[in-house]
Amino acid sequence: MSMTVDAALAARFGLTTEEYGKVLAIMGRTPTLTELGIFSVMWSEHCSYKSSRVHLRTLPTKAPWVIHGPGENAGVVDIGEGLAAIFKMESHNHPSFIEPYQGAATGVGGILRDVFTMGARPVANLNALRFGDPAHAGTRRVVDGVVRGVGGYGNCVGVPTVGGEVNFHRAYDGNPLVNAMTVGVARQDRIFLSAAAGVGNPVIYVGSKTGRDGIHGATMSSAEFDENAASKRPTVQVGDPFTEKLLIEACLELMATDAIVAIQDMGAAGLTSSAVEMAGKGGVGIEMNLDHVPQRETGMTAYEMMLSESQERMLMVLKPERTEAARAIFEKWELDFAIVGHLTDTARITIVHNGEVEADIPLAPLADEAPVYHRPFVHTPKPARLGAVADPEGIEHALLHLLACPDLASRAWIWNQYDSGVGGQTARRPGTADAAIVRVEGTRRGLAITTDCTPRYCQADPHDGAMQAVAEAWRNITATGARPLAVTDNLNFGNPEKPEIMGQFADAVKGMGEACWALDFPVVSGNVSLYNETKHPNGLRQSILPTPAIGGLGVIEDVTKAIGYGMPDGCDLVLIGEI
Amino acid sequence: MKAGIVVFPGTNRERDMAQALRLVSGHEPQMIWHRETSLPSLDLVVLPGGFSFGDYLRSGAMGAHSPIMREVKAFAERGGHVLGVCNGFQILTEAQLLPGALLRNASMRFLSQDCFLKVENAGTAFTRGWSEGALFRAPMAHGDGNYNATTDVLDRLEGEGRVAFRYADARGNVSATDRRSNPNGSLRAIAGVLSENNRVCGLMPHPENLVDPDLGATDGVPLFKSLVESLVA
Amino acid sequence: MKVRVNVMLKEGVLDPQGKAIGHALDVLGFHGLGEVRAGKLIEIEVPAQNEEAAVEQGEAMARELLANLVIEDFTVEVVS
Amino acid sequence: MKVRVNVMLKEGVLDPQGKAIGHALDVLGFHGLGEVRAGKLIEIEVPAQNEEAAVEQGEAMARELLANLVIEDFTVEVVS
Ligand SMILES: Nc1ncnc2c1ncn2[C@@H]1O[C@H](COP(=O)(O)OP(=O)(O)O)[C@@H](O)[C@H]1O
Repeated sequence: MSMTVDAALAARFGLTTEEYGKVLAIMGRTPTLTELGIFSVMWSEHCSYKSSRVHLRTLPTKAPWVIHGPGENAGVVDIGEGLAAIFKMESHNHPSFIEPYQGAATGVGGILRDVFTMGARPVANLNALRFGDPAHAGTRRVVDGVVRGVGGYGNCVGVPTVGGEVNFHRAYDGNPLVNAMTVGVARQDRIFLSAAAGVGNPVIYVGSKTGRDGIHGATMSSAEFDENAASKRPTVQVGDPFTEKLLIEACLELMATDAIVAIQDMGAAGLTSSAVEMAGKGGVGIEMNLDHVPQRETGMTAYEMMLSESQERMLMVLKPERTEAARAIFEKWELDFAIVGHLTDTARITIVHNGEVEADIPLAPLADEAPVYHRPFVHTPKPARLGAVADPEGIEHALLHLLACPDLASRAWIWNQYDSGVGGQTARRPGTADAAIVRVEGTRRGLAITTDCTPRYCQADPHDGAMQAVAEAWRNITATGARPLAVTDNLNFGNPEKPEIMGQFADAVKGMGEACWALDFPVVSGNVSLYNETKHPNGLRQSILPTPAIGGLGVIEDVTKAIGYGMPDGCDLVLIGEI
Repeated sequence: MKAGIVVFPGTNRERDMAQALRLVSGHEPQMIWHRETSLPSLDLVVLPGGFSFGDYLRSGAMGAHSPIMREVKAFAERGGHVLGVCNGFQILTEAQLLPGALLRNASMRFLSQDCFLKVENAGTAFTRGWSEGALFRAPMAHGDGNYNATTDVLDRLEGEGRVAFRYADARGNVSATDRRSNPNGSLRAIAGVLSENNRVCGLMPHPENLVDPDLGATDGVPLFKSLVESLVA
Repeated sequence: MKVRVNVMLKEGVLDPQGKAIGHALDVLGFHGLGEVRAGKLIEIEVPAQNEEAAVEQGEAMARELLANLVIEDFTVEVVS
Repeated sequence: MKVRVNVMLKEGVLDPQGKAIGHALDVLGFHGLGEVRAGKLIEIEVPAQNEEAAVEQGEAMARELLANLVIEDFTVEVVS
């Protein structure tokens, strides 16, 4: 494709005419290709939350036990004894449709980095999955690949996968949902943030080398799926859990020292978003020379390096006098370590490659003038009340029918492929309690963790369905004897430019917020995935069911008191609540 | 008992193993980095589970070539006790400290589930805490646990009492062809084997994950109790 | 007839296996190696009358199952 | 020079992967297949002056690391 920078290329990068106009105004000239790439990923739905931000602002995010709410790489809550749980959920929906194994695997890798980048050792993974109709031709491939991918990555890095959920519905035939959640534990006095500081401090790149993986992944994951999805395939990223494991250990080893000023993983839009966010949050400038970036392929351009989504990489700002000690740690773990730039007082991001300035953008307008949309929406009509339910088959048949239905049948075939015990702290594994329980190493406390959402409730009534998802997460935690603390979420919806989809989104966020307020169960992190729909060959676009997945976390002071759902002989069954 | 745990890049059950050794022996084990070229004075060397070097070529193949393995071999030749669990077992076979090889599970899938092990030889430092034929539960978590060796080797192992553990069902019945009790497809349902001098032992399942009463089960304790009783000088 | 299907990751796709193997070989003393790439091979007895048909069958199987064309390339050869 | 090391399970060692692939191919409609065996191939750029030396290097690497001779056989060929 032609790479001359103009409105047409901007449109192909996913920027609207108005957005491109803003770019021109900020730059005062035609941007370079690399600059256009940076704007397009930073202003993508994925990175800028431009359709969702106005709604997300309404969610409760504070409580006395919340240490960091949304805005950091993951949410942080106080779990007692000077410790904190750090957790978040993130989607990898589109990549998992294109290449189920690698899509799911790199999804797990990405959420792990969000958590250990803050200083936490990851102690639990969960996965909330939605697949197409089991009878649909493509479903088997996706289910098999996704489950293998989640397991392949999590098992190798040695983080136990302790829970999750699975639904099947034809609305997900061409657009499965893979939402991965990681929980980590850190000392409260050793939590690492991403705001850079200290003009002149070195900017360090660590981890794997950069290749041409997933260029424009961030804009692609915001673009609707269509039958051309196949042609986007070369952008698939391959995960390397072994390198991630080394990265976890090396980062935690470095974090035990006082070398780090700021740290950020390279997620969607890799170097671009990590550099922009670190410098932007810290109110400083950043200059990077891409000649120093460890590269896997030859002849990479600045544009390619800035947009690459190669996995298992991190960017850090170090105290200059600690740089060599840090290098020794990364060399011990046989990871790349390169000084790629330094902080400046220009409040700009400046990218140099082969002696040329390839990008030079003022950071404040890049962030402040990012588009925010109040998209029009219409509410989902309230469903009619259910009348009397006919009983055509008798209660025994109905029960068998329910037990055999894909949404209720045993999930053992999934969790038997996930190592749920590694780490030696798993007190309640999948299939044994309403929430998984993982003991906090060195204490008697446990974390109770669950993911919940019933998409067909949300389809019928997005507001009440989302409330119900929060309430279910809360109930699952309390049912084990733990005290619910906070939630993370993964809001998966269709195309926000359609008023009825935007209505689902707005109402679901409202319902979630109301439930969280009522239960004192704040939202401390989350992720939004929009444009989840499939274009069929006949031109019809089908949206997924509205799926606001909730990840809940609670704490129990003594794991030996945790309650599961196995019923020992000789017990009585008691029903509590209204019938 | 002075125990050392070898840590390879990609090892991930070293903390589990340390917790078990600490709990049962009361002593903190030493962590030994794979690039070390000498071992401290130890009663027991443990190779824990994980994915050494990603297990990208064959499970345990690259780990077996790490510098520390020369020392582990010398330690074994001097009559030292070596325990390999899961990836540790795979490394011991790749390093030819134990016979046979561990192939991909017959189901071609990673298996994470509880299994039952039958103690076939209760006369070793690893097993004397059990009686012969005892049955215990242990979680397995592996993709390559399908024990394989030539018929000659298998016959020899059996003849010399070097099959330490076999997979069994909850009542103790052993059947190599029963995929429920022997899910990875191991020949003769072998789950763990011993070296000629009975001082090197490898097994696939994870007794170290069942030692803490606070986590609900203690089925793996006898392994560590046996070692402590045998090796405390 | 027996065909062999060789499956390799596409150029440019990260090959963690090849990377790790190359590294291990270097540690073992095989220095100066260039790129190392890992792949799969599958040998199949096919019911074909001639080489052409055998290769065609091999290719069809590779496309349908043996190779993941999103990230992998394949070649087919007759071995006997 | 580039060598290719082909690693296969020895005759007589059960090959669960080959068996699974054969079964999957049959389900996909490829009937009448005989034995299916799965192996690995590793391509390596070696610093050799001639084919003989390249093959020798490939064999040394196979013996040391790439193949587990307890269960696997290998062959080495020069590919370019
Ligand atoms: N994708 C998955 N990964 C791991 N565990 C899962 C997954 N899906 C379901 N589970 C586990 O299976 C059990 C039953 O799941 P589910 O029917 O959703 O439970 P509930 O309705 O009690 O929340 C739970 O322990 C859950 O964590």
